Amino acid sequence: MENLTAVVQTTHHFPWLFLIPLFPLLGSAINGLLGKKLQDRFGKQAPHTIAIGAMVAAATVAIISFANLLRLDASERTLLDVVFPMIHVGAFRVDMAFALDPLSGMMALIITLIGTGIHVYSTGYMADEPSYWRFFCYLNLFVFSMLLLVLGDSMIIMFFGWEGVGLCSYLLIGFWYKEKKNATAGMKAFVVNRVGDWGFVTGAFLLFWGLGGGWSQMPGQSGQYVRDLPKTDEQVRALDDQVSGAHVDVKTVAEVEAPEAEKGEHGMLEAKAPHGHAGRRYAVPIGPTVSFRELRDQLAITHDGKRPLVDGGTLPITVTTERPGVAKASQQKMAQFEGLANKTVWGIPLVFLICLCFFIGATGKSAQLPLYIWLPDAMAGPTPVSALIHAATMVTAGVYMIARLNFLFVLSPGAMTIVACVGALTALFAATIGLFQYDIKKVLAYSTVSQLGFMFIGVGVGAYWAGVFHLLTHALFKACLFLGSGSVIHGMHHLTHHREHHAHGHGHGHDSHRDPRLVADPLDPQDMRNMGGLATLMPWTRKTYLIACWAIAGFPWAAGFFSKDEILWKAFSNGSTLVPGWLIWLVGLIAATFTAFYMFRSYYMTFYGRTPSAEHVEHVHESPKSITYVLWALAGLCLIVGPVLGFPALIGKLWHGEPVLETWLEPVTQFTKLTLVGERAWKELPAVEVAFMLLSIGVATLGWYVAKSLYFDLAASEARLLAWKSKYRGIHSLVFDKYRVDEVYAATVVQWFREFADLFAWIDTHVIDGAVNMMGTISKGVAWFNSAIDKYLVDGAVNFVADSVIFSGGRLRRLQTGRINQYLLGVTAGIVVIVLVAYLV
Amino acid sequence: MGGDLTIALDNVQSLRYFAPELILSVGILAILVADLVVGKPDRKRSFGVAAVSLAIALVATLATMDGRARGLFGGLIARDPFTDFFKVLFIVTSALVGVAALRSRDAIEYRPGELQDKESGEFYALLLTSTIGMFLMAAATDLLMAFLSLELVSILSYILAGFKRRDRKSSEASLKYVIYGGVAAGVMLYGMSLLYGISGSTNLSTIYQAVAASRSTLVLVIAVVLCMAGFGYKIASVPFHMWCPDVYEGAPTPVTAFFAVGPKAAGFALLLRFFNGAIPEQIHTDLFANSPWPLVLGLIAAATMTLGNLAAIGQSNIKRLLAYSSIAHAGYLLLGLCSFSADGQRAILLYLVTYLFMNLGAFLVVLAMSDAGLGEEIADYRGLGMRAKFPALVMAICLFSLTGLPPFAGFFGKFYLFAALIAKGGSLNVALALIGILNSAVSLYYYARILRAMYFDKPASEAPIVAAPIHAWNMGAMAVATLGMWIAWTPLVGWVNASMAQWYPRAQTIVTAALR
Amino acid sequence: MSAILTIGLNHYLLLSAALFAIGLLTVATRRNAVAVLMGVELILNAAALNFVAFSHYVEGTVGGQVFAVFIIVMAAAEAAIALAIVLSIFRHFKSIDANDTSTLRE
Amino acid sequence: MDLSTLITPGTLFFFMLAAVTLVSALGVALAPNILYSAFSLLGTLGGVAGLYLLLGADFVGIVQVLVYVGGILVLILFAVLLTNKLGELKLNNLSTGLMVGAPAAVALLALIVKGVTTTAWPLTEEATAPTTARLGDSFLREHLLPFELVSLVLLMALVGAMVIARRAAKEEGRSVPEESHDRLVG
Repeated sequence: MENLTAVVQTTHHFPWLFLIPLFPLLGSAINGLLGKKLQDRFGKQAPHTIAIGAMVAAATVAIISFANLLRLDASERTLLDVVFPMIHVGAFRVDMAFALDPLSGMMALIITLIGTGIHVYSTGYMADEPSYWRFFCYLNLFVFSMLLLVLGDSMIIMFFGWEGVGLCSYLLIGFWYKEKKNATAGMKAFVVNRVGDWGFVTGAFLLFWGLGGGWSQMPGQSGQYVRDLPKTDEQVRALDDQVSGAHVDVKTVAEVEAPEAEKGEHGMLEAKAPHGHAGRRYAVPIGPTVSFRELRDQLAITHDGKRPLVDGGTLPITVTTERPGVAKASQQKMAQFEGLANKTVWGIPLVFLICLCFFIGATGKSAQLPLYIWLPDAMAGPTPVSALIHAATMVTAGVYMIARLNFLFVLSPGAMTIVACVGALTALFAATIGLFQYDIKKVLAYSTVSQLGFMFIGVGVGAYWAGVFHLLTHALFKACLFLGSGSVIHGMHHLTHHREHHAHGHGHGHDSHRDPRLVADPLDPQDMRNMGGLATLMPWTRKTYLIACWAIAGFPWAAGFFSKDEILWKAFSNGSTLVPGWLIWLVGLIAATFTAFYMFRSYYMTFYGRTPSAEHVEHVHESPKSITYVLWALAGLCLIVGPVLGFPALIGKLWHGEPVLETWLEPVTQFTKLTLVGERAWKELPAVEVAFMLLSIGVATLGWYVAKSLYFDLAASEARLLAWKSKYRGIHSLVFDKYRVDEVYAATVVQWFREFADLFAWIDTHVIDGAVNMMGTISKGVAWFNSAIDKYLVDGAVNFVADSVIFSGGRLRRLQTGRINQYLLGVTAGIVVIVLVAYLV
Repeated sequence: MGGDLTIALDNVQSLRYFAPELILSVGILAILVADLVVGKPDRKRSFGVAAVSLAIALVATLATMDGRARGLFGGLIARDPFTDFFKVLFIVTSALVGVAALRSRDAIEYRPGELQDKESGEFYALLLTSTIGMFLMAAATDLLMAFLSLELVSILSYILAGFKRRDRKSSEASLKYVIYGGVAAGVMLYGMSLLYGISGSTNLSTIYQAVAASRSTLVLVIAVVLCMAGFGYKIASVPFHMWCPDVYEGAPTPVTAFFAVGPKAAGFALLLRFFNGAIPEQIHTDLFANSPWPLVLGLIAAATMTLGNLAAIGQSNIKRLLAYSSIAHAGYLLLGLCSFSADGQRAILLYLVTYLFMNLGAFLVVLAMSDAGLGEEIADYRGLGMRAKFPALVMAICLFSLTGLPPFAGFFGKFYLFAALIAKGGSLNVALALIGILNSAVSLYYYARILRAMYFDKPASEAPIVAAPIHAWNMGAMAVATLGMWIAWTPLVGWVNASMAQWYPRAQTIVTAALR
Repeated sequence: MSAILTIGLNHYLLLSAALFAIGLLTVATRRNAVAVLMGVELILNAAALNFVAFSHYVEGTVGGQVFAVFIIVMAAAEAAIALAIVLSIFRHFKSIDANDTSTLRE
Repeated sequence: MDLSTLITPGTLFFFMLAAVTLVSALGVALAPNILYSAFSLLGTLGGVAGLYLLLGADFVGIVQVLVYVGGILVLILFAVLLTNKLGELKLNNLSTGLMVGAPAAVALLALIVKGVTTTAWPLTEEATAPTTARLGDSFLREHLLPFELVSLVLLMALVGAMVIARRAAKEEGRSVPEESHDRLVG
């Protein structure tokens, strides 16, 4: 292990970062406010010119910023842009600040570049859409939110983006809201994501609290934090008073003689300088924070290069200040500094809880078990949306977040294990569902869930760079696949449209009760059974789709191989997770086999399988250039990116050492090296790694071979397929129905939820009411007795004023429950209950 | 930290600090007399007088505000930063409701050529009197004043709820309110009488000592719980919430908007005073460490927000839905109290400000739409996103904010509430915070129903709906405030801290000495 | 025996407690709105009696009596409003039975 | 101690008044006829007024009689008579949920009784002097603010009661045929 005390990094001010998210925001605003008018006046060029213009501008700034980043020394690669201070209340400080470091820089490039491509693609795909402007408005807004998420310097800004992408995906999935199904799918995505958000917020809260944070300007009973250093005598006195007070708990007040220090902002701790800057001293803010940088730096410092916080000793902090009173008091307090990892909540380590909460957030956004259910339904949206949301951006937010918080996750092996295991299980689970789907977009959706599982394996076992690498390659090949499928659907749409027309002309609509397990709906442009033999009709689409299939299946000449293989290798060789690495590796390997199978199945079913019918030939054509160009661009990248960025270290060492991307991300992830347990020595043997690589290629080939033999010529194998299906009907239909998870959810969670709500309504109306009614029967008798008395005694006396009109018995027929009595009964009973609780406690 | 509350001012000395109330009283008389003397009742004139007196009262409040605490009228009420905070809040609320009522057909009978403006004078006079009542609720440091001001607000609320007297729903709301309110007030009085017996005084600070010091004597528990019935009824917390949906649905919409914000905030002010005592120097929140109140308040808060949110799910009437939502929000707000920490109590004040704007905004949309002839069922809001873009947008913003999504104001408010609990620590507080966060996640479900109706459902008719300009301005202001509050968040927190400084004075010393 | 017969604070408190409970019983069970209001008066009387009793036995001055007077006055104001509302309700529903006058519900 | 020395006139008065108060209160709660309830309330209010006198609160007792009995009770009777067709009074004073309400009320009573009897109240010297003058003094000195506030309350209550109870001329005109229609239907 090299000397890693130099985790602290300098930042460079770069005041133009805010432009990256600003451009899409402006584009969205213009299209949202004026889009309809512009479109009516200038035609459809107007909205998309604005939107694409905004994207190109954002991408340009992103590239320039990235270039600036490249010029810097590796340990200083962080560009920071504090736009304005947003909330400064005590320890709780949120700035509208953006940071571009190697990780977020990479993400920003993916988002802006692939986003631009998808915008271009949409001009072709959405050409027939009347509210074209609205689509581009949402699309830009989505990109804005995503950039906010990625570039945000603190958890709060990230959460803004986090919620923003949720909202935008809701808008985009429900874009064709006139169909109820789509609106519901959008809703589902939104609500499921909220569950994840709950995790995110709780995690952030716990983290802030764990660092000793209070939430307002003054030191309350619960921990305090003085940011500014006292300057005048009066201030020092005030501070001294406060430090000697009973409830006061000053964490750190220190002064560092460093001109570069962010003076006046924080209590400071001394840190050794990064490489190449020997002798310079840097100030590291200590205390509660929501900023990723500050958090990372102080975690690194406080652990002092050792496996952190397990022993929970006191901190070797030197306080230098000219004011002896302050120094003494704060040194005393600092000695009591409790590390984050020492805290427990209900006996559970706090760090574990925090990581778990963040991971719950990640499962919601990144569609992992058990919150993946929204993603396949989200296919209801337009295909560019699927590409943008599922490929490049939103679903990877969870992976990005965990990669961003790598310094936190490595502190908790338990949390890492959970991340890796959930990832592995999701990868396998979704892959099996993908085996039998007929809807081409559903196949891709489940494959996305599965691939996200791989990424979580990567970040879960501590191979952050590999997880992020897979995120990158996946963004490319999955965007290519989605856009390719969109191209196919676009073509098929003309056919089904024709059929629909035809069917209506002959007066028989399609049968909506058809079992999708057995027969394809001839009007469904996404059903692969309606395709077949499109290779000759859509040659460009086919070729790009094939390249993307190579990439995802893991053939060594395309992107996916490099990232997936690295993940599996790291999973196998890692020593951090609590379950043995080979188990995770095995699950991943099986999932990879299935991946190769179902991807090539979709490829052969779509483009081969049978000779195209005359109907197909007549109606299905290659997509316009705006679509195919984008496809080619992505396919090209699929071939280039893998070898360039991620050539395995083993072979790569021959000419340039570590994989480029790993080196690039080193500044972000280096802290993890302090804590991760190293790989065991025998696994370093090149032969082992090569063996694993060959194994990966082997399973990919196996998947491809089986798919080809079954689906390349459907006429030959159809009988066999049908025989299998009927033989294993139970399993097949179970898997086909996605293990009926949706039904289970509906029957359990949703149902409980509903029943719980019903229960309250029911108590409100029935319990008290029922008791009342029961008594009503009894009191009827009493009432009869009373009325008898009244009839003979009272009536005679008062009848002389009787006005027989006002109170007609007919009115009484409208009897409803006497609610107000129930309310007051509730008050009485409530008081009794509260008194009892309060007294008996 | 100087408060000269111990040196209570006598009646004459107090008048100077009582100016806002006096100005409003003059305004009330002016409105009523003008109706008799100047000529036929006129809505604009009444509003004008009301607006002017509110404005002068605001100026008077700000002018006599010096960050010190004083006891007025021999210590019956206090004039301190805490009161001033609420005074500003109430003036803003009343002014906004007053503007909303200016064009509302719902509050004041408005039939062209027939009964136009007949009751406008009374309406605005009642509104101003309610404002005085709320002022006094926030200022009361004596049981007698607490009771009288609470009754004043209640009695006026009964009248306001039944203001649409030709509408049977409104009358029914009024009846339910008066019965429920009467019982609640009676129960509270009984509790107050026991407190008086325990401490031999009606002064809140003396009583606070008794409440805080004795752990859980049965009679004290009973007394406090009975008092909480009165406060709980004002803030609509379980189990004293049942009047709320009925009254909110039946009352005229501007009045509902007023109820949902003004008296609720006043109730919290009273509750805070009650549990903080009245005299600054004698505060020791540790007194509550072993008492049952954190748990009791916590359970009430949890029950309130859970019931509010779950019951809201099944509602079809939008006012009723918002009523349940306001019950749920009372639960969130109570969370701030039950930790008995400085952070929590400040969070209540912060949240009240955000709640003022987002909730009023939602009600204003309902008001503007029902003025324009739209119904109050969620079904009526189908396709509103196309028919009335701006109101729908405001509604969406307010609903997102009520849910607690960033960057809307509600997010920050909730953030502080939950954060205060977590910062305080302890399994009860952490559990409550988790329940709160979960609840706010659930709440999206029913808010989203309105959103879905507005943006994703087919409208019954395509005809555009135009909101009256004054409503549009009003709504716009609410939306801007909700959307942009984070810009002014830091000064807002500073203001809140200053308002709470008499109980938690350290904020001031740190702000003035260490930070600036 | 002597404890029972020597009239003291507790006698008044128990009496007022009983009055309070009967008042609550009335409001919680009477369907007629006017009858419910009568129950409210019972509760208020219980509270006022407590105040006067404490004023006599505990405080020793007139503080509680002042409170009681204010309670009576506020009760009058509230009763005026409440009965006006009852009349208004009666005009709408031709009934003041709580069961008839509940259109506002789930 | 001799029983006869214990039974002072004060004791007798207390128990008589207490009995009147409680029995009448039960009448309010349980009487089958709303008029019975209203007249029972008279008994309760009178009994409480007597207790005030026993406690030396002469002014409060008189206010109780004047305002409560003379004002509120009369209002209540008005309301009863205005809203009832007297012939159907039997229908109009039903109780609901007695079997739930009674236990709840009794439970609360038990709690209060337990609380009250187990508390050591900070007793002082009993003052029995006439209090009217002192009360008047207090209204104009330390309780001036509430005193003035109550005037505001009464004013607004008056205004409010008018708003709610008055019928506009036109409405009155309309409501007559409505009622006669009801008459025909009913």
